[in-house]
Amino acid sequence: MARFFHTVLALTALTFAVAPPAVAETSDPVADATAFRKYFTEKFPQVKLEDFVNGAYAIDEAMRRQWQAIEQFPPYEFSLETGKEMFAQPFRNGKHYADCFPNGGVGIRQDFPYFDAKEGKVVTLELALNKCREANGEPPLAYDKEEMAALTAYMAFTSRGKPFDIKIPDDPRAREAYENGKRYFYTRRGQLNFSCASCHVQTPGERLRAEVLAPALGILNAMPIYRSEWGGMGTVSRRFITCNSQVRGVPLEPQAEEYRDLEYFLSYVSNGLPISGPGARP
Amino acid sequence: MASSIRVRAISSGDLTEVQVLIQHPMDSGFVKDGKGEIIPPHFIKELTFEHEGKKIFVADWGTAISKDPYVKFSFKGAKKGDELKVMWVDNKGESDTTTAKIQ
Amino acid sequence: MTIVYNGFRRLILKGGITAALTGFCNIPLGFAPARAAANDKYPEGAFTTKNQADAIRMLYGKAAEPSDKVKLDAPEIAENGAVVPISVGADLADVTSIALLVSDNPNTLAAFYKIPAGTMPSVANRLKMAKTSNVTAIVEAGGKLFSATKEVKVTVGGCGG
Amino acid sequence: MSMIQVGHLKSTLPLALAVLVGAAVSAWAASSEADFKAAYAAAEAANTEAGILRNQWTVTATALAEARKAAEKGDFDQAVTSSKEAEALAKASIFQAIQEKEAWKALEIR
Repeated sequence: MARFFHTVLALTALTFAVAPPAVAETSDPVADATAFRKYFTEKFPQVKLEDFVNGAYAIDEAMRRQWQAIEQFPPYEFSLETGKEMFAQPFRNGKHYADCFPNGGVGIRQDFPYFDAKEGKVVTLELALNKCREANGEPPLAYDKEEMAALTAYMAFTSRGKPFDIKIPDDPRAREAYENGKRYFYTRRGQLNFSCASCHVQTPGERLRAEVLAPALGILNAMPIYRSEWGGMGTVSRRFITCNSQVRGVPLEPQAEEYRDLEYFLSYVSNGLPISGPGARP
Repeated sequence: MASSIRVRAISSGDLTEVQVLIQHPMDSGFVKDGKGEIIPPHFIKELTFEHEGKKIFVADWGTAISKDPYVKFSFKGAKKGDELKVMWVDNKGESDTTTAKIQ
Repeated sequence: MTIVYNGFRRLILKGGITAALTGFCNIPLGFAPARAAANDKYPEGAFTTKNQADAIRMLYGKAAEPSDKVKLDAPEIAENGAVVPISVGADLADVTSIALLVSDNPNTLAAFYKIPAGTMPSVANRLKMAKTSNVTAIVEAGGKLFSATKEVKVTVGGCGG
Repeated sequence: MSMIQVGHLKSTLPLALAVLVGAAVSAWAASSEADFKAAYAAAEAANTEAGILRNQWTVTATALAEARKAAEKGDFDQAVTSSKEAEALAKASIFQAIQEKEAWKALEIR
């Protein structure tokens, strides 16, 4: 019966959430990114722009101290080392991950996701890694598991400090992917009727249970992350999936088009902020 | 196989600061897995540090040490280039040893 | 600030990998030095006791006195009970051991550190905390016991440490 | 349930509430296996539709599982109640998805 009551609550909340009809317009990604950055820098005037990549630790001093204690010898170090070994290990055909990427895969994290004109879709780093494996006759890795996290951890690590450089080519399909990602970010879902923005735009810095919510600006720069709550590493895919379940929404399949578009949007609006992954988070 | 032990030992003046991180599940025996079955305890009980054959720090650990445990301490009497031996043994009798150079 | 910090992290990782290269796996511990004193034995009983006073008695055979010479650094609110960074230091001479206890964990004793002469009376580690609880540090110095206690709030429990 | 009917939900909260009240009231009378099957099919259909909208709720799946479990035990009163609850939840998730087609813009940073 408790859930029955919740249903009524959820419906009531939905009714009150009815917004005045918004004017339909095509958005301007450059203006979006400027507004996004302005929103967060005005909300947290004491936080330096490049420090937003450290999530809640940029905002909460007590948490920052715990984090710094943990960063003295970060728990993602083992994963990072595994990732480095995996990256160097040749496939059975003798080729390497390095052969699939520009610059041998080193220092390129900031260029992902990108819009692939040939396929007409957004390609994330995780997707590119599995495409590379499949092109070389290897089975794909699970998107939400530790091996994928280890590989992306290593690739992020070699890119630390490089600013996100996401491009939206002059292609209506790329623009549409960006728009879809933006819509996904702001759309309320799950029984709790939360959007990504409910937590990471409207209430960052506040506590949800014990966790201090991270601002959306720079949130993907730290990926993948070691979460104490998981006792292990998680990819962008894993983070999106858990966010969905936490608001009691059924997650989409990893690397679903919606998730890739969301990553495209979120990365784009954090352009200029440095890659800081792998990160450690509660 | 890579060691389960990562050591950072940095000498500064007379003092050497030692930090280690060990890859170990540190299962307490109080946690259930996805199927609702208790994960049996599996944790490091003793961690020993030796410098020139002398024990300089011994940690006795129970079940409340975090997964992938970390410890930091400092000691006197070592210099750069000296070797530091680190060894652990857990409740199942498994163990690992490594030797690190003080930097 | 951040640039310096990133550089710092990059540096320390390199250190970790270098040290790792010298590692060996699963070499049995057959060579424990003969110097072993009575208190070198793993205090099995103290580690499996629920009650804090009992654990302290089993460990030392006496009780500890609160002292401001024991410096216990623990967060007021743990960001996650699974990993709570805690450190202890002491302004005391002749320190021979440091113990850490979490009063409301299933087993109260978390760690017992033996401090030989020449080793600083200071240690940092990461503990699991099942719920909000007092954390107590006990420093043994010159045969006497001194303690400090601090409450750590835990809202996301650390799996029943 | 068709998309057209869902369209009504968007503008009429009372209808959504009526579904819920119906769920509560139906538990008063003893239910048969046929009642369960009908209620369950309706709930599943609504949840499938939520799936097409890419907006299912985890709690709907939980209520559906509870309904199946109760039916297996022969407790059809409970099975019907859980099915109706699942249906109400699924409909609420459909309502949410349709609502958000425009409402999301209210949250946008500009």
